[in-house]
Amino acid sequence: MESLSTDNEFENLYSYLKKISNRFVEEEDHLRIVVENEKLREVAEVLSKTEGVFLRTIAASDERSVNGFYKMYYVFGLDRIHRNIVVEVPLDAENPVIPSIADIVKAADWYEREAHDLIGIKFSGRILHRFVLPDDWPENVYPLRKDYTVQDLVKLYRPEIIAKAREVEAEAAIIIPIGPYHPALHEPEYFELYVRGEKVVGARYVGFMVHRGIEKLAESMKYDQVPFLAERICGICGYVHSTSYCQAVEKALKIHVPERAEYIRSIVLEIERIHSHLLWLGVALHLLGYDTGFMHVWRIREQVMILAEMLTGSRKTYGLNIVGGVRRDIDRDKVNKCVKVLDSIAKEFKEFVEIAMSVPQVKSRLRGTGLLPRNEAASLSLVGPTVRGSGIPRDVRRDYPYAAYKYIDFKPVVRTECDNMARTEVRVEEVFQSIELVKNFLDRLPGGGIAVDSWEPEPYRFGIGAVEAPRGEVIHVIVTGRYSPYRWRVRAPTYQNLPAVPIMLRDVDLADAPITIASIDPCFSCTDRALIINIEKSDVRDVPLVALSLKGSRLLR
Amino acid sequence: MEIQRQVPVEIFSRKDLEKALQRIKKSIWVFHLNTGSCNGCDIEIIDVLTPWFDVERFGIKLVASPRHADVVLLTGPITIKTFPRLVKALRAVPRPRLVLAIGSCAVGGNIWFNSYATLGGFPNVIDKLNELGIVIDKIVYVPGCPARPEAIIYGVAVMLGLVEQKTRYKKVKA
Amino acid sequence: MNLSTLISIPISILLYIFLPPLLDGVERKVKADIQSRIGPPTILQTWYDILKLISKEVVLSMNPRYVVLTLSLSLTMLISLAVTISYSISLLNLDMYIVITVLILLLAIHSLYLTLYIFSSNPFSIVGTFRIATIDILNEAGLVAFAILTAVSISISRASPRDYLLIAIALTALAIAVYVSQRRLPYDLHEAEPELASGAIIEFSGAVLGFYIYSHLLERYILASIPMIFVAYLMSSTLYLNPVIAMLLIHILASSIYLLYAVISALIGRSRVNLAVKTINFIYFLAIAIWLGVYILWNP
Amino acid sequence: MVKFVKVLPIAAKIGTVTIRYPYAKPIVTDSFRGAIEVDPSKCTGCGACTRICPPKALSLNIEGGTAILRYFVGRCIFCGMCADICPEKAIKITKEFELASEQVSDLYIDVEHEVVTCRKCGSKFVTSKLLNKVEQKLSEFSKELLSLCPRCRRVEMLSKQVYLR
Repeated sequence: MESLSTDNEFENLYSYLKKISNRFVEEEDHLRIVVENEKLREVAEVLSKTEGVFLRTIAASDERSVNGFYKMYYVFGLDRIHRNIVVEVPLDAENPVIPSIADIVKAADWYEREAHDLIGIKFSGRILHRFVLPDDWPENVYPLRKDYTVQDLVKLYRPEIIAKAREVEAEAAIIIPIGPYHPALHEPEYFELYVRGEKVVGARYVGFMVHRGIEKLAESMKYDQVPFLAERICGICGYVHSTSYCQAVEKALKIHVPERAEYIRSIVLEIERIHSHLLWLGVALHLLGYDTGFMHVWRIREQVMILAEMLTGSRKTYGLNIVGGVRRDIDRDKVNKCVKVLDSIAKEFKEFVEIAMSVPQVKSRLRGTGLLPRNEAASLSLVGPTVRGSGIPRDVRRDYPYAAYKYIDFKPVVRTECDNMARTEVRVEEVFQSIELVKNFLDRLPGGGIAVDSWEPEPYRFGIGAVEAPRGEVIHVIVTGRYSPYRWRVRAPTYQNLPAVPIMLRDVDLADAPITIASIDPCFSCTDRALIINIEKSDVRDVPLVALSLKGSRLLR
Repeated sequence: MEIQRQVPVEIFSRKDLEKALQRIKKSIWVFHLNTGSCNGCDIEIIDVLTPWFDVERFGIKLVASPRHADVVLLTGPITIKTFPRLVKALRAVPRPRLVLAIGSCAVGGNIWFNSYATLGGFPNVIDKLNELGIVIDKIVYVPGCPARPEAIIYGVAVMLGLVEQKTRYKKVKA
Repeated sequence: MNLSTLISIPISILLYIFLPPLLDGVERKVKADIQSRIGPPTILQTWYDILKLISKEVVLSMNPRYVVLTLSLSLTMLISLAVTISYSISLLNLDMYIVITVLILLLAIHSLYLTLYIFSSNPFSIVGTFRIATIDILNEAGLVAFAILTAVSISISRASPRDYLLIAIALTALAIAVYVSQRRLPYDLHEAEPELASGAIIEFSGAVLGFYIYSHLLERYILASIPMIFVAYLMSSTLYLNPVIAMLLIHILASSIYLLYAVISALIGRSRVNLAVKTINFIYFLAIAIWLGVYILWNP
Repeated sequence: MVKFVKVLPIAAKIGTVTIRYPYAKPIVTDSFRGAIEVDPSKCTGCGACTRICPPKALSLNIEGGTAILRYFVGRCIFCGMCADICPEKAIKITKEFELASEQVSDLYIDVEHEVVTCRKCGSKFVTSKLLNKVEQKLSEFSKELLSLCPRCRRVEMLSKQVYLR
């Protein structure tokens, strides 16, 4: 890691920040400063102008019962020096108003909408409406405020459901449900595409169907139960979420995880990446109509699932993490089996991916479609293969090393073509890279325990846990409580990447829209754990013709 | 224009239903409905279509429109926001209307059974569906988190009567 | 007309009626093999599917009169096509009138399908209809042109190697046009594109869907047998065969070309409308250019 | 140019990979966690598992004259935390996954425990097995106190202290 003094720009930034507020805490991985309400916009401006700084997440928290005010945490990442800057803004308990920074930092848009809906923070300079929650959710009831328990909330909104169902039916009786139950649906989310002829001229994301109130539920659960909740944020990359949660708690409470556990976590994370990328490639080939490719990629993938089950006890890598370590060890036998299977996967996949990429339709429909220019990718603070396909080497594994990535040399896969093909190639390449990484980790697996014996929770500590998920960076911010997390904020990669979709869809053919949307590998169950809607009303539009969902399931013909 | 039913609900008798079930045995078209699941079960559903499990060997085919479907594969705890859409999709399924509730979410609400944003599984909404005039002719519950591909196949087999269901309510004295 | 010809016509018509779903079953088996899996339990699977669909409740969002009318019309026309082709291959005689009747019936069926799709109020259906109309207009021109080109090549043929080459070129081009017309990958745009779900047929259910699928398969098989009219004639001019055996041989040939198409469609992905138009245009002009080139440059 | 045809030799080489479940064995590895099994002879009804269970698939309720440890497999997430925490090692993780059922009620398993009645207020507060266990461990503890429910016990202790003073 470079030291601070070698980097003049960042030194200036640091001294500026320390000047603006005398209340700051410096920790191993972040600098936390408390900024007054009025100075927030100025700070945001300075930060957004600095090269290589991006907005990682924003968390709003109701801390009235602790210190008498609401609080906003803005987490900015400084890729080059591997540090975070956390800007804390306390807000008045009676009238929580904060200036909006969405016009300065584009990526802040959704976070502000969400904070407004779930906690009731008001943003001066923006008029926000109900997004996350149903339209007829009672006024002035904000689920993430501490005034309500989970049980209270259940009683609040049940009775009108049937009326609502009747209403929805009445509005479109003639047409097959296009909405979230779009026939090709895989997940109950959809994009409304505005088309002129066969060209897409605008897109609108309509989400929030998978909002399950996870962050609120965690407040009623014990520390050791939350990893199981976190895993179920997403069925594809669940392990990423539980690792991220555990790391956040471990950072906050300064728990030192045994080295062996760190290695095991990294191994499972990489296995998850292999399975997720193979899954994505299969679905992408299916979207391109190449079903034989889909079948063969999934045939290869199935071996990874067996590996995952062997290592974790569940096909979906569920149930391995606890705070302070992992629950299962990897013995010699499993190591050997892993290496053997991974070798055969690498061979089979190499052989097959070349064939799949030579199919004329696959080639012609991936190349040159869904362009995402580098500067747009940078300004939207995108993450994961999406941003790496646009030439920016952002990768948490290298930038903010965690688990066993600390001990190895690592180079992210980057492509500069900015199109769907670039993003596909990044993922294909990462499969091979991950296989190498797992083998490397298995080789170096150190001895020792796999979990700390015991640890004591301490209330009101702040921690950040970030993990590079298959889709990009997952970041969990935690404020600890006495028995369970006081505030737990999850930010999934799709949340950050979705605003890029309207840009990528500009002037794309309708037929290529699904693969373009899929090229960010969206995962809505991640995104909607607390949810969003995006109304980009910038483009020209004709009649909304097609609402479209992803990962189509018309598989067998 | 309005939906025109050539076979109104009333005259769809028990006997017709059994006959139709017999025919369906050889060719089952399924429609996949996600009501807010974590994607785990959904991926396993796709997995059963792919070479290792290949449910086409039972004549099962995944279709894209609820109008073509015989069986609805339902995953997820049914979030409040998806319920109206669930009703709409189920109504579009012609009788006999069969549902395979897959995964702990759809069966018992899983970890979010008491969350403010979900209805906690399919058993909780059956009454509401009946109230809205939607009759479900047969339901099979497939627990699992996620339900592994074999478990889904087993669920289909139970639905078709190929195998006898194994689980029974048990009460043991300690 | 002798007795064996008389017998061969009804047999051929029966084959036309019962074979297509069976062939689809075989196709699904073949595809499954290419994809390393088992596939449907028997080749009768498509028959089971259709029979089940017919027994199911019909939920329609459009006026059933349109649907029933168009479906029954197209089925009637398909059967008459089957009759015409059976007659033609049993006679082992190349009659220009028959070729033209077949083509006219085919075009009529295609436009009937278009009306069927467009009656649906579903936006997916409408987009699907526009796509298939684009492909159809282009491809029907090709289909007609190459059918006539083949007929012309055969009629001017004086059994020289150049003439056989001309026939081969025209027949290959016709086979490609037939392939596109069968609405297979990469050109199955009418019900394709996951974002369009089942496209044009999204609103059909029960018996309507069953009859639609049946008529679609029947049309596919009839299309596959169009080049066989010419093959049959060529066969009859070179060797003498009993009409029943000749008819069976032709059905076997049509089935094998059908399965060849199935294998090809399992190997490639789906095109996009503008790409499809480009490729089809390119192939057709290339075929015509080659044919003309051979005709003009190679002077025996 | 026609490289994509090469998928045919690959398919020919691999053949069919399909596992003919349910007519053949499923691919379940040794580490797979399926439904749990409660050994009624070992279970004392202490309720440790019900407190750790993330989705609350295990519950301990006193209904009528008995305490019922209810396992609802339909909500179980198969994490195995209950087996880790069980002090009696009465919970075993099996490889059972064939749980499909036509009735939700078939997905419940109840373990019935006898309950001790508080000798003072008559409320039912603990299973007799657990009480026996505690008795064995804390022999010096007076039996009188043990057969009281937590509230009565507190009252009793306080009154004793008062008395002693």
